[in-house]
Amino acid sequence: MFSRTQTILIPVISVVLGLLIGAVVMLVSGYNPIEGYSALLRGSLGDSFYIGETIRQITPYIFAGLAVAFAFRTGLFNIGVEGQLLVGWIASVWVGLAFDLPKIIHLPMAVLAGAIAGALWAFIPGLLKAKLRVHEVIVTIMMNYIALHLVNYLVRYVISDQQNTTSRVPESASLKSPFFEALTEFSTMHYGIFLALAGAIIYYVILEKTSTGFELRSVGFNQNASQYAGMNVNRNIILSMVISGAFAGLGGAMEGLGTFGYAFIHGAFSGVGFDGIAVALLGGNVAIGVVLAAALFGILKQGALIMPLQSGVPTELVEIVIAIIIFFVASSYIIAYLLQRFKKGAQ
Amino acid sequence: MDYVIEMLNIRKEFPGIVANDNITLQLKKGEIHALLGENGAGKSTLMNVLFGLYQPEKGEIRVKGEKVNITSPNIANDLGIGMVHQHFMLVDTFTVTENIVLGMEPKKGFTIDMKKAERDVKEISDRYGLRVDPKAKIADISVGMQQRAEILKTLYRGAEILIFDEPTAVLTPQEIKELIQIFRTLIAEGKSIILITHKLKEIIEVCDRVTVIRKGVGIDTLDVEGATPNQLASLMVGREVLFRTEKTEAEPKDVVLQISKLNVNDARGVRAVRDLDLTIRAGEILGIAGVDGNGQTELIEAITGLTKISSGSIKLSGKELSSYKTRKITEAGVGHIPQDRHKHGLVLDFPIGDNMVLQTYYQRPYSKLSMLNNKEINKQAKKLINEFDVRTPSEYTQARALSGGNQQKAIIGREIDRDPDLLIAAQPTRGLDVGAIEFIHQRLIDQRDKGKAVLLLSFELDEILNVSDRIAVIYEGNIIAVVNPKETTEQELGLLMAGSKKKEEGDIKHV
Amino acid sequence: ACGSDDNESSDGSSGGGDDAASNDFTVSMVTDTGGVDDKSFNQSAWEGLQAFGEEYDLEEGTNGYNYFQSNNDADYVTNFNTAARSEFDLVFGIGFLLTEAIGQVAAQQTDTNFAIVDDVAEGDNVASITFKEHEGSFLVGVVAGLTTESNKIGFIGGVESDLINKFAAGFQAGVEAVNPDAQIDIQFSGDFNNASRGQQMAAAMYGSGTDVIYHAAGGTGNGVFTEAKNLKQQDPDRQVWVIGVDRDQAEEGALTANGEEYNVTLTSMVKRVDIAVQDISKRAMDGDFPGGEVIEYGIEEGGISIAETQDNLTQEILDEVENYKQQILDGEIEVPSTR
Amino acid sequence: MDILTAIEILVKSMLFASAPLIFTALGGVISERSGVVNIGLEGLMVIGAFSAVVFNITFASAFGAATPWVALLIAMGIGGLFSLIHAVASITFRADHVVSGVAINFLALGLGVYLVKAWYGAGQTAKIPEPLYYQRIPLLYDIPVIGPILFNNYVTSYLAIFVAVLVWFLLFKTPFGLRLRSVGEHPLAADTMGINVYKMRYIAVVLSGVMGGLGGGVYAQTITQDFSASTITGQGFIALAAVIFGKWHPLGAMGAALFFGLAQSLAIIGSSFPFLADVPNWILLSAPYILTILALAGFIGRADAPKAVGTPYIKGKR
Ligand SMILES: Nc1ncnc2c1ncn2[C@@H]1O[C@H](COP(=O)(O)OP(=O)(O)OP(=O)(O)O)[C@@H](O)[C@H]1O
Ligand SMILES: Nc1ncnc2c1ncn2[C@@H]1O[C@H](COP(=O)(O)OP(=O)(O)OP(=O)(O)O)[C@@H](O)[C@H]1O
Ligand SMILES: [Mg+2]
Ligand SMILES: [Mg+2]
Repeated sequence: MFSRTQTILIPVISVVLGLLIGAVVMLVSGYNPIEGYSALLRGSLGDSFYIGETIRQITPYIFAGLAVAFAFRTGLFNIGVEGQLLVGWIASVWVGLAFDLPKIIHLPMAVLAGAIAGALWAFIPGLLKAKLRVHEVIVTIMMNYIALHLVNYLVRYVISDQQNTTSRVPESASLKSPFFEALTEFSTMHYGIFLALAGAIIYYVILEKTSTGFELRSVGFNQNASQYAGMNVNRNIILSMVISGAFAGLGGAMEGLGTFGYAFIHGAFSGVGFDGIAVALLGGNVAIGVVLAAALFGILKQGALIMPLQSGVPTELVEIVIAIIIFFVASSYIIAYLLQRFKKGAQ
Repeated sequence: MDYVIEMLNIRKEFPGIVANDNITLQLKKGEIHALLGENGAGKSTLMNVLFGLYQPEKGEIRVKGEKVNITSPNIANDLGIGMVHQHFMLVDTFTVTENIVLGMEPKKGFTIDMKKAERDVKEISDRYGLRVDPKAKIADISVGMQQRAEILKTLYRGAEILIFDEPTAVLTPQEIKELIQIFRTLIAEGKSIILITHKLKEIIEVCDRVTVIRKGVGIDTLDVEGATPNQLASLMVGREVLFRTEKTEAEPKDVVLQISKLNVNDARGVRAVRDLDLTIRAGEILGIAGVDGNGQTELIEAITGLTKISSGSIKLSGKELSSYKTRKITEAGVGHIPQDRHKHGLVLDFPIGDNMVLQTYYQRPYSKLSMLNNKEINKQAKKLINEFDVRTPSEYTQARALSGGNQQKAIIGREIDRDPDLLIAAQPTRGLDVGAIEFIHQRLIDQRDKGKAVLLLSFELDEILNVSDRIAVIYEGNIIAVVNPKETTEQELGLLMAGSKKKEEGDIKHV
Repeated sequence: ACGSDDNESSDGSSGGGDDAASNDFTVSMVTDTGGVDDKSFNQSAWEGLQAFGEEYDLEEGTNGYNYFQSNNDADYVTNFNTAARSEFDLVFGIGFLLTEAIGQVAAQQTDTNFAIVDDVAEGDNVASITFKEHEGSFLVGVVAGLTTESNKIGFIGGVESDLINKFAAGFQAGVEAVNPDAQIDIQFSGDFNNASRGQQMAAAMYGSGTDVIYHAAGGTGNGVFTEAKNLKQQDPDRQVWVIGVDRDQAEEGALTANGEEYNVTLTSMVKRVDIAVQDISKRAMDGDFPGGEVIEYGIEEGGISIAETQDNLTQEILDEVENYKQQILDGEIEVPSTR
Repeated sequence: MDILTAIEILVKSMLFASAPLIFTALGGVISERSGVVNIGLEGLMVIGAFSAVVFNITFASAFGAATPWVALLIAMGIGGLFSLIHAVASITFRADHVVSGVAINFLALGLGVYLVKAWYGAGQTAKIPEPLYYQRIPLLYDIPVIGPILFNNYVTSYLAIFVAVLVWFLLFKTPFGLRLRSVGEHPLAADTMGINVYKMRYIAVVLSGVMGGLGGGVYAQTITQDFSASTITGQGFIALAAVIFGKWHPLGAMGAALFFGLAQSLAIIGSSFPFLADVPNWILLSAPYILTILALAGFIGRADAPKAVGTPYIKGKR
């Protein structure tokens, strides 16, 4: 295992190496890396507007990352975050549109609807795994596509009158923040970031501090021993998927009630759910790690938007950099090994 | 001297520990040479060095007088060295034959010549009396047959020198007898054997010489002839060892467990326990003797709620348990030391502290309003670590990092500390050294003396005879006899376990 | 908040229109997730901007004309804002997916002019550009109705939406106008980039006798061409046609069989986003930006037509197309835009 | 449409839609059988599609009709090379296999589109000049009734089935296969039998790259005929599902991929039946996925992964 300094040092080194190799790629393909990276930085943290946008981008990444991480920590692989996020999105918007209530009730209700929808969508693979031992990876992959088609149908035929988008949710169910918008020169930053951070804390508390979390982790590591110790393995598998799905659904609610304020027909997946896998793994499946990884993702992805304009570097460079960072984090063993050699050499 | 193997001044380090320090072991042709030492003394390490899995830091190895450099198991194979590992090296999903020929497959064109492979296996197994079914899947066969497959693997490769790392720890008495017979055949064929075992009686029975190591250091090599178990044990431990466990007469009181007309099916749906009746009282240890596979596992799983019963009743102090889930049964006062500590006893990736509350984490004081109280958990862990002498750097250490004996002590501590009315101990001393065994036996007896009931399941007749107050013999899912350990012998028990006396009810002394 | 002190630049101040002043004019566009080279309307719009830039000697970049690529639906608002904050005078949003975002940003960035393509958005500083796709679809429907021998015609749309239904409705009307006996099978793939499903859908249609398929399905349409080309390659005498969409898709349908060249693209319904973009840009530059207005580009405005490549069309068919085009222009035919 | 036509269409589109999935899933089977999880299949398909298309466009004039086949070889080669990254990370550097696979997916898509932009100045290539076409298989096609149904498709579709049998043979009949599987079940045991665990795993991962590259190359050259970010959109994940659905068995994975292709074409044909006219469109669109779940839940039941899958092998550690 790694020491405490290594736990901090390895991701930092990975990021640096990822950026370095990204610079080499830019150089080789004829772009100026300094220009590229400074554009990237300007486009993500350059001024209050971009900071606002970056924070807005980080918000769903945190939830998607927590969703994947939660399942992972409890021995399951949830590739279905994308689908759970979509159903959470539509459910939150639906509740936002269907009721006329004071904000203090309406907004929590709409947010909760997103969580519940995501949880239900994840309940199916959980149940199939628990009762029939059907592999959750297949079911969650398939459920993504079903969600996409179902949500498109709901937008067009149920929630709207054959429109491409639903109406905007009313103020009473909106996460939009005039305050942040004013502060960040009209960015779309909304109150969701507080929910996301709260989500990370809840994640930590559930998993590390409650007896339920103890049980979930135990089942994740060793189903047999957990059963011998009197835990209900099937119930825990389902619970784990449901909680994971709820996080994903909340990510959708952030989009539905915050970023967009409505739902619309998707021609393809949003990609946030798939990015969530990388966020979770990069963050080592712990709460603080997920938040930091989501921040890194948000910064890179947001900065990438402006990079082609200001430096000509294609946005895809960012994907390459992310991939390399993930490789180094994954290969932390070799970094730790080299660090040790280095230390010994220094002495 | 014509030594076939000489390991001279071997040193092997692992990070932070010297597993072998200047050990010398010399094996004569045609002898059975025992390697003796406590858990963690470095026996397996030394043999893994010989087999090419580990590279020694110092020392030299000679095979038939010639210096060799064994850098991989391949080279060991080429030199005629074969090893039957402590933990079997078999691929569960492969057949016996596939496991044996793996890496040296007979070929027909591009394909494996499975026919020839099976013939070869059959031929060797006939020659040495190693009964196996060449076509059976490893997962489907008994531990004994798995071990014979392991031996066949080495013979198939033409091994002249065979290393056996604790081969008897997992075998039933009958299988051990067969194995000893096999040893003799192998020796008669001109092969030489190194045998690791914790059972001193076995050493005295079959071995010619013995090398004793303690904490990684070679202590002595001596002829077995004339040596006594006590002498060997004190060499190994470094102090005097009393053999008999101190035990007073049992004073059985109320009935704790009452099983009647119990029927249980196994995982495949075949009836494994039939119309079984059994009674255990407070203040006694009931030993269950039987050949593996006669329904012992299913019986225990039924009592602990891990398997649904087909019919019958299980009562704990008068309360019917059979419809309860495992947790309720645990709460009702049943403790369980499972047979397979890695698979069922511990969450190896959890710290040892969390493992100490694996059944009680949700109860006060470990949890309040669903919130864990880590301070209390670790306090409890520390207490058990001290009380049960679990050797671990701290309560935060992963359970995986502990040695088998210490893992077992942790489980026993956890179960006994809950002070259950009925403690089920399934093979609690498997693979442990004499010191650890003594410790665990003493704990079981203490529990009895506190007025609790103990159900002991073991394949070691010694253990059953020494520890139990009554012995129930299980055969084909039924208790065919209950005997008093003071009035029976190993021979008689053996016969009962084979089911031979079933019909002659009159001969059996019911207690 | 931002850029409050230099609102001179927009607001019709560059109204002069002579060349010197026009060089200050800056214009950009925000793509949808298809990207600027989607071989469809994003690409067409960008070609329009490039042509505009060339004509008025603007440089590509922050001080002339440029595009912002959206990788994700959430990027639209960011990109519009970035464009406005980079002080482009006019910002186009390409595709109906950007409607909400453009409306929102336009309300905040009142100093910048915006134009949405393919939909209608609110705001005094927003021009809405729509196309009468149904008119062009009607014309290619005429072609299909006259070309079919089996009287079975197919339509493959991507995700069902108002826009795609406009294509389907016009197409159906066109076919019915010239060939009332023909059956039209209208299907949606539910996806804009599932070429595999597109090919399977086309296989089912061609396999059951359909000989002309009109696709409005983006990347899914790739599969339609693939299937048609395969059938043609195997059996050059067989009648299999694809009608392309948005651009002249003749290139997509080219193949060689037995050493001879064929093309399965019968014609394409061309939507001249480039013309609309140039048009609006010019008007904005001239201080005549149609803020708050909806401008429809149809056949009359030169925004909709059938493709220039007409190798597979007989003179008769071309005459019929011309005839119907005239009737539409004359208002004799009102092409339906909904099904 | 009459029943024979319906069957012909079903079989045809099942075959061409499944072929890329079969190749890729076979790659997954080989890799996972050796103990290395490969969720990078998607990325390997991307890189295969990218290489095949770029090669086809660049060298069509040089190779003529042979171009698509040479392009497939190139896609296999580059797929194999690309998967070396996964091999180094997960075998030598002991990386978590899932993490490394996710990185492969990011890298492939990023690099593919980045290079297309750098080389062609557009996010999308042109159409390939030399695609693969359906072929009537001589003799077999002439068999009455079943000939036209079964034997008029891309050669690669038959190749896929043939390769599935080949992989089955390789894994279950040859010494190489026995060793490869032993490494995935119990690497330490294999090591004691003198089998080089690392070497076997390297070979398996590279083979999975070769097969994934082939799958991507086939997809691009038979179906999309160009390359862009939206060429491979989830096919690799469907192939991954086929690996598990097929219980890590080559023929099972092939069956699962065929089943998926069939379900998809059934849903398409189904929509033209009147009695299904009232079924909401989304259900028909989702039918392949729903059917897969039902099939799994209904008849397939559980399957066990190779025991050591996902665990790095560390020599000298127990
Ligand atoms: N792979 C390893 N890595 C680190 N340390 C090890 C390793 N294997 C063994 N050790 C250390 O070497 C010592 C000797 O272990 P070994 O397994 O040889 O004991 P043993 O005598 O075989 O014990 P047992 O009777 O329980 O089988 C152990 O105490 C342990 O600390
Ligand atoms: N990878 C490792 N790193 C460090 N120490 C190890 C490692 N593997 C094993 N050990 C050490 O080796 C010792 C012996 O382990 P081992 O599992 O062989 O115990 P054992 O007493 O032989 O039990 P068992 O009955 O399970 O064989 C333990 O003390 C453990 O700490
Ligand atoms: Mg040992
Ligand atoms: Mg040991």
